[in-house]
Amino acid sequence: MRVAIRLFARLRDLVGCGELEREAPPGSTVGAVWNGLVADYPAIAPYADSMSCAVNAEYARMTDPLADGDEVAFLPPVSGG
Amino acid sequence: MRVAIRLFARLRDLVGCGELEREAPPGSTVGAVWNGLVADYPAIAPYADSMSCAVNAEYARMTDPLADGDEVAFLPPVSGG
Amino acid sequence: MSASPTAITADVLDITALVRIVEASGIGAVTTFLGLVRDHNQGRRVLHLVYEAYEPLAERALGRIVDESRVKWPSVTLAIHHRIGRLTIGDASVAIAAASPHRADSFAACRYAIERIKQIVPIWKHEYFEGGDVWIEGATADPDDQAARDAAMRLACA
Amino acid sequence: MSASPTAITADVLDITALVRIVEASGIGAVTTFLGLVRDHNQGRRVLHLVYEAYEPLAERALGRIVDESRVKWPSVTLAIHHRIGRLTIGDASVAIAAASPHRADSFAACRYAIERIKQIVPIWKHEYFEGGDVWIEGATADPDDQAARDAAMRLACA
Repeated sequence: MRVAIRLFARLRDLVGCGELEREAPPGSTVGAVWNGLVADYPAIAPYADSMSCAVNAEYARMTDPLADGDEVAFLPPVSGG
Repeated sequence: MRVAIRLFARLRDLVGCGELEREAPPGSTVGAVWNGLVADYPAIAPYADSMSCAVNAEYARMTDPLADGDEVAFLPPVSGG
Repeated sequence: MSASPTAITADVLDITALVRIVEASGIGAVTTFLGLVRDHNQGRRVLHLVYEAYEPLAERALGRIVDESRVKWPSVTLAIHHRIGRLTIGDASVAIAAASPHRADSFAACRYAIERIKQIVPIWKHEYFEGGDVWIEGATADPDDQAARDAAMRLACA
Repeated sequence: MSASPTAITADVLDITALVRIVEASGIGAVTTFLGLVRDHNQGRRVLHLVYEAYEPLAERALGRIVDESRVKWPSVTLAIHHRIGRLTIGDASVAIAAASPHRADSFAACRYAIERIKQIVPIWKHEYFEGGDVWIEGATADPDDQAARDAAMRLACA
């Protein structure tokens, strides 16, 4: 299946791109997609402890499974207000 | 001596006038002026327990002495805001 | 609208203009409060209100509140405008703006200000309701009453 | 300016317009909060900020805050607009208006809203200061984190 990845703020700067696409085995979790991304961009690894994730613009957990066409977003700690 | 009296809100309505003048013996207190007013307008007597007073637009006490030309104000409980 | 930080005024209150008065470089937070004329009060259908003030003393009382706030929250800039005259439902009777580097202080000072206004500013509300009218009488004004100040401070979003 | 109670917008925030959104008959109190861009942060002289949002989730997070507020303070009407894009010193980054029949609730809901915004809305501040730039990173966003909600509630002018 194919998933879209959205990255924001410093995570995007570290990867150098805010929107990516990845192939993943059916039923892959958010965490599996993250691990694939870390393999390509080791600099983002430290965010595993502090970031949030979302699937299709709803907050999600790293253990949530993805479906074909899902948009998964990785979100550094927020600083709005 | 001569003092000016200012009355507000329901106190003014009870007396029927917001600005009065009174003759008073030199050194009369705010309380003495109030008592004179109560003698003329008994309906205002209950305000003795709840009102505030001011002399020359500064909060004052009933025991404060007045000087010739002072403006003394009697203020029902306030309801601003 | 008055550009003074404190004012008793017959003009319509303008919260944006009030914020402009307290804004300054270094400010990160502005909390404002607007008191509006409600359509009901104690079961009565309110038609309109008339606010009356002992103006020179009311101006001084607002200044006193600003001074009290400055002692407690030195970094806060406070502005308070209170309207007088005839107000209809939804009109703002009082507008407060409190600006500070950080939000905790702006919330606290703003809340303190409205509590103190209700305690010590010589303003009276004449309520015209369906079936009659009544002078509203709230607090006996005594700026030196420490218990009243303490009560306002406790409510000040501490 | 958006007439919606919640918005992520590149437009200048207008507190008077926001108050108009929450005003209704029966309302006696409106508390507003404005967050402004400060000229200093942690010893750095700030030149300007760029706010970025994950917009669809940020809009939902604002809606969630409104829902949480409604559960706790059913009489409060809340509006929240957050600006994105380039902001300079003194610009408002966030504007909140909370209207209610009585002031205690409007203060509480307004304070709760700004605390929750800083916890769960996916917005990021890119600070450009004299000598460099840095992404500000605050809270790990987790709307289900009960400890964070409790912390916001404790600050809500209770």
